[in-house]
Amino acid sequence: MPVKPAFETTIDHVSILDENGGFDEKLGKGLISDNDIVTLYEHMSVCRHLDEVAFKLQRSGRMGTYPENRGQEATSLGAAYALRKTDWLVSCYRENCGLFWHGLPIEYVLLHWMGDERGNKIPDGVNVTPLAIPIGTQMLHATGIAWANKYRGDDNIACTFFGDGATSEGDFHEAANFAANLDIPVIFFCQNNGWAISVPTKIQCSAPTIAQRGIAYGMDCVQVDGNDIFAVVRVVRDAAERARTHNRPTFVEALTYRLGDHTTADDARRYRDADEVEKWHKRDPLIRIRKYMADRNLWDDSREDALSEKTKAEVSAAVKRAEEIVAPEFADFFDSMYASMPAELRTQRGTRRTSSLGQDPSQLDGSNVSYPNTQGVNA
Amino acid sequence: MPVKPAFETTIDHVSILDENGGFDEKLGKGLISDNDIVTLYEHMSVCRHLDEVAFKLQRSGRMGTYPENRGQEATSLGAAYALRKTDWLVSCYRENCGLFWHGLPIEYVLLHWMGDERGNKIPDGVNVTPLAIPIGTQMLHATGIAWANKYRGDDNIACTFFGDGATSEGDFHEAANFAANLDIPVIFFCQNNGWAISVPTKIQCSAPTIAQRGIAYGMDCVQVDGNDIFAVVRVVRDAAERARTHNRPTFVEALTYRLGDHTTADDARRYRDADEVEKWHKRDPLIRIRKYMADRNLWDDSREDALSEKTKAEVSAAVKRAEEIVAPEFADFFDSMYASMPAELRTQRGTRRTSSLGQDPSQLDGSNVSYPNTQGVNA
Amino acid sequence: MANLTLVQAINLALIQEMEKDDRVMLLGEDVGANGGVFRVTEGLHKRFGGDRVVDTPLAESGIIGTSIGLAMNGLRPIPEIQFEGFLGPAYDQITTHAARFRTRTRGALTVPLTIRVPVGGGIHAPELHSDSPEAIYAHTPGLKVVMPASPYDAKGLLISAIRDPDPVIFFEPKRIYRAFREEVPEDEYTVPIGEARIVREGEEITMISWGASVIQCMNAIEESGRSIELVDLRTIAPLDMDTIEASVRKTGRAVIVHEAPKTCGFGAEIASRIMERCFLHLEAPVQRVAGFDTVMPYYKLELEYLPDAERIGKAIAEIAAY
Amino acid sequence: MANLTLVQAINLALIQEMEKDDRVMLLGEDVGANGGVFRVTEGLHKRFGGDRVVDTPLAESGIIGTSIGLAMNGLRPIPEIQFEGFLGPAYDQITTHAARFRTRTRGALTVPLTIRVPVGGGIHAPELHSDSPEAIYAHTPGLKVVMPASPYDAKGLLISAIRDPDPVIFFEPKRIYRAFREEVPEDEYTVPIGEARIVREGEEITMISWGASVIQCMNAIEESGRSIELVDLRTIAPLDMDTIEASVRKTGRAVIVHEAPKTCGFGAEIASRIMERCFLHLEAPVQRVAGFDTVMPYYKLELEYLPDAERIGKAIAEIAAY
Ligand SMILES: Cc1ncc(C[n+]2csc(CCOP(=O)(O)OP(=O)(O)O)c2C)c(N)n1
Ligand SMILES: Cc1ncc(C[n+]2csc(CCOP(=O)(O)OP(=O)(O)O)c2C)c(N)n1
Ligand SMILES: [Mg+2]
Ligand SMILES: [Mg+2]
Repeated sequence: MPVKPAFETTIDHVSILDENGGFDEKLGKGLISDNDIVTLYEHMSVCRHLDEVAFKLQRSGRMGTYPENRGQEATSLGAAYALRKTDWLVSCYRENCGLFWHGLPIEYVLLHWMGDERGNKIPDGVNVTPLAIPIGTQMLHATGIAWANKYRGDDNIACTFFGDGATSEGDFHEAANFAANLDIPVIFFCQNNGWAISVPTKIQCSAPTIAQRGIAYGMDCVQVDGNDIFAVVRVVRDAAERARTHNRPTFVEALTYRLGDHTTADDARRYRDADEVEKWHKRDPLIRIRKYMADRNLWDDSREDALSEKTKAEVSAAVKRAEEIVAPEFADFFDSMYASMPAELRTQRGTRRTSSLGQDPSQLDGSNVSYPNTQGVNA
Repeated sequence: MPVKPAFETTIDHVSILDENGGFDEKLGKGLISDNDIVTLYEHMSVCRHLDEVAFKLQRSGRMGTYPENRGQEATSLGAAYALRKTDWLVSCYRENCGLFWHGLPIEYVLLHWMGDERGNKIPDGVNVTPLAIPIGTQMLHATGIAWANKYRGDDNIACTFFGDGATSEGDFHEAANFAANLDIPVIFFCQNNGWAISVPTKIQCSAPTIAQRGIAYGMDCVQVDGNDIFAVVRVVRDAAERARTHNRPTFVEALTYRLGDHTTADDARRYRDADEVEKWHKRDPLIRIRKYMADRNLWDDSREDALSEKTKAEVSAAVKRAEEIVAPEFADFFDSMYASMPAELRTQRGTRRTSSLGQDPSQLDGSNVSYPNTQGVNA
Repeated sequence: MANLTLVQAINLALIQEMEKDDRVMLLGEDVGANGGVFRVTEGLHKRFGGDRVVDTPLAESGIIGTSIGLAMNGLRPIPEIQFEGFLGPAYDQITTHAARFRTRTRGALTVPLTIRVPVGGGIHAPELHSDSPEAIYAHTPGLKVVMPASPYDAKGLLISAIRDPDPVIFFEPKRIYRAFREEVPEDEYTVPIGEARIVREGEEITMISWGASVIQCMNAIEESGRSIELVDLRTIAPLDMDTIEASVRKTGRAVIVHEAPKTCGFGAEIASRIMERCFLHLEAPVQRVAGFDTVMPYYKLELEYLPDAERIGKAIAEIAAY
Repeated sequence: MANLTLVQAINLALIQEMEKDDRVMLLGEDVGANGGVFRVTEGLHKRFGGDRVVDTPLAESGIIGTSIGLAMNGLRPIPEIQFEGFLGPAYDQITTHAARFRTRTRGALTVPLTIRVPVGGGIHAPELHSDSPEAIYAHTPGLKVVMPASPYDAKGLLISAIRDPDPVIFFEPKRIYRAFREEVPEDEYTVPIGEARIVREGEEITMISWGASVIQCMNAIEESGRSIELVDLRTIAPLDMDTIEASVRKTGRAVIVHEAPKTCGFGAEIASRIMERCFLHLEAPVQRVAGFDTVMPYYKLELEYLPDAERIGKAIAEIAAY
């Protein structure tokens, strides 16, 4: 047969709790207990409030650039909920909700955006990597981390988060290709939020779905409603199972939306329409869960009020911890450069100078130096 | 519907002239005239003989590392035949046959492997780029070249060639993604010859086909028998039409095989079985065409003998031209660095020195320099 | 003649060159409707349309690699890399291809390309938004590397870069994007690539710098009250050694100031050349006031990292006393 | 004690460290069944199996990026990049991640990684198989850069690199992979990273080099008949400045020899440091005998490009006469 099919495939789109409150019992039953959905909702509310507070902190000069997560809380949280604490989360910068669930204290994220490396000094036993600034680069680390787990023969896996734009980077391709061809237990979780700063998704991927990126690697791939935490939990559980038992990676495309600006340095009104934003406000994952809980008498206004008090307290405590940390010192950016500090670096640290006469004032002995200000060489 | 298909697709495998001489009239009729198939066969024979000669040149120290093309002649030739001379071929290093057909004189390829940049000094009007040594990097140039054609509004396109291994590089991904999302008229032609030096294709792509790499970009993709020049011509014609009229790229996977070592520096017996090679010898594209021509009384032994005389003459003439070129000079690697040479470079070129006293002997005036040999500073 | 910021001067240069030559086109991340994250390409998408001002996929190697193809095939692309910290993914295309095509093909294929890149620290930005990699590219034969320190030079140098037949990396010091304004002629003019500028003359010490550090030098010089000759390189590669040599032969003392880490920073090349060319005129070892040999710290400490008037002033005092 | 080539010495070091520590694993292109294109990993795949000696997809950023993850999660990966010309695609992962994780996380996550890379010219190879990018990585805080010039040092330095808690780029000068043999102890030993070696002592001139150029220096020194102290850096970063300083204070004259282009080559850093530390002891400007500021030519002309005994000899004669 001169023309015969060489390959055929289909990609599923999964949805359980839709924006009108419709719930698919078949897929959704028992997936998340009533207790847990409440806890998850409370957790999401904290992140939502954190965005508000962080935004104000930035505007009042108490924090640098900050990327709101607003609207995307269900994605990383659903994934984290479906995984084990011993699994690794390798994230970008819009996954606060999942990272906190996995054990990262809130103040770490604040410190990061406050320009303080101590926000990356992940506590022992919390299996997350620091926020990744260079887009697309962290998926390779996730692949390597998961590979090390497989090498040691434990059954922990890694899940890496990234945006639609990140799938345009070569590093994404290499990470997915390594994972698929070397059988590495990692989940590639794409948060397709419609935009990469001002660039719409179609410039990053003009295919009908981003999920089909995975087909290139012979990887299982699936598209999910990212604002539906039930659906996210479902697909990530399946992916985790596949990884744990068969070392097979999965590509997950979660359809979601960034309700805020790209970061506090951005003004999204320059490039996107208000009605698009409006449309997605209706799909807000928090609204959806609230309706789900209300329908089942798990939630009411009084509980909501109580929660918002609790949330405020939790967030402001975290802000307090972040702002009360002792100021970093000059020496701090030297002391973690190497396990043992090279001589030249020690000199630079000790003298605060790179110039040779400043580093070795003995060369000036005899000559009298009159400094423009009162401080001495080693000041 | 909670689980609904988000995407479905099929990829075709195209074959016209199979290894047993079977020919599909429906697809193949009128595709290549009797005259042309003879000419194409003669052209392939020249390349085949060139490999033999080049191999000997390398072994006898008259040429550096050389990569045989043996077994893959039909792929690049079929593509070049299906394109216009005004289109661009952006190749790797295993496409001699297509490059020569497109107008590159044979001695250019010889000079390249003889360690002479003049082998890259492409004659005016020949739209090919020089052989690309860094794997996977040239597809981006093809995309840019085709983009420029589109920008100017002419309908010339580009076709870029690369191996199965090259599809693992991030640059391949970025090139395909740019082409698909920005509607650029370029053809991605993958020569899947089963190996990347010693690494089998499944380590580069564990998916059922490499063709499906194109699905990631929503690109048309097709798999073709790369040792069947009719099938190659067919799919590249279709791809070219798609590019010229709709600015849409196509991904073509041509299944072929490298019958020789990776290069003259390689010994393929270290990593692959003799019977695999045997199997592919039977699929040799030249044997196949010879049978096709014989069945149609277009070819016989006497013509074969005449051809081999002609071939020998043509190749040895090219070798002669390559070997008789004047030796390159020291200054040559300075003179094309910039359109106008910076001062320091001019000094280095003039004095053949980087050291300051060698560059400016006036600093030594008075002092007597006794050089270890008879030559002076500017020797 | 208008009073412009560095951002406005670059924007003006882009407009004028695009008006003049329709082979000139822009591509990069967010350069279109958004006008670039620093608004350098503000209004260009509207003015010249989506074919000449192109928002690309988020892929730096793709941006530079396709630009190489565009340039080889007759256009004058001006790709933007959003921050110098994201040049990394494009490093291979820049160094193995953009820099090599002319000589690799003995002139048959050339790459007239201008890569615009915001550079340097001091703006309170996140990680990898504050580095200074100029020495990396100065060590790459086949490239030209430019870094203006003023709006006037920015416009004139950018026009020269766009018209240059070879690849130019045009670094834009983001710390001074809007730090001050300067009279910038409306009409077209060029500042030649490869010529340093004497910012102020002096007899005692020669100070050499580029980019945003030039202002730090000015402040230090004023505080010092000494007669110091300040040389703004403007072009890093090719280096204008004649201007430096003439100055150092006069002063006998030289201080180099840059943000990049000291070790293998471009200051090392300048110091070596000064020694090579002015050995008998040197009255003190050439001093390098540079970034420390550490990773650029997050912003809480970035001002401790960057050479400032105080550190420069100390070096001045020391070399003067030597 | 066996008489080994540099290739054999590296192979031996790999075997011994893999025997000793099962966290050590190799990955790269053709490192498995094929034993590497230079046969450096010959026999290791058979001996340690496919889980510890892994043929990867053809993707350098992937090789380094996954190695970073492997290292952060407790292993000791030794990725091979097949030629230095193909480090480019991995440049971003090396400089933005491998070099930064320890300080970025204030020590919480570290990257004990040894990147093996054949380096340099002189073997008649195709384009991009003959470069010398060591200065690029020496300008990257957070990395260590090593380049042995002998089989003995190769084994000892590689073992140190593998055990080092920080990322090390281990450059292997391919021109001397098999150029000569040397007694290499069978038992394990280390050569510390950061310590240069005095190859031969001398009084008149200090010559500093590394990698394959060290032999060119030896030849030139013998031809010159002068008393020249030859320092083989062995480690480029961190630089062993004390050894250099002690020697130059004694000789007052220094010549640096390397294959990389002169401008911003590592010679510039050494020359500057010598001036900074030995200013009053210098009797002549430090000389740099280096590659020219051009792209490394194809092999017909590569010997014209590389510093050889003749060019070095001229520099010796000149600096001696100064
Ligand atoms: C390598 C690199 N290039 C460019 C940038 C600048 N940048 C920061 S975020 C961003 C867009 C990312 O879009 P996406 O991946 O969709 O993630 P999102 O912000 O939408 O969550 C860009 C271009 C960067 N941080 N890293
Ligand atoms: C970026 C880069 N990495 C590694 C190499 C070394 N190398 C040369 S050819 C080759 C294999 C290429 O395989 P493939 O793409 O399948 O092409 P083929 O040789 O099979 O035609 C490798 C790894 C290179 N030239 N460039
Ligand atoms: Mg996005
Ligand atoms: Mg192949």
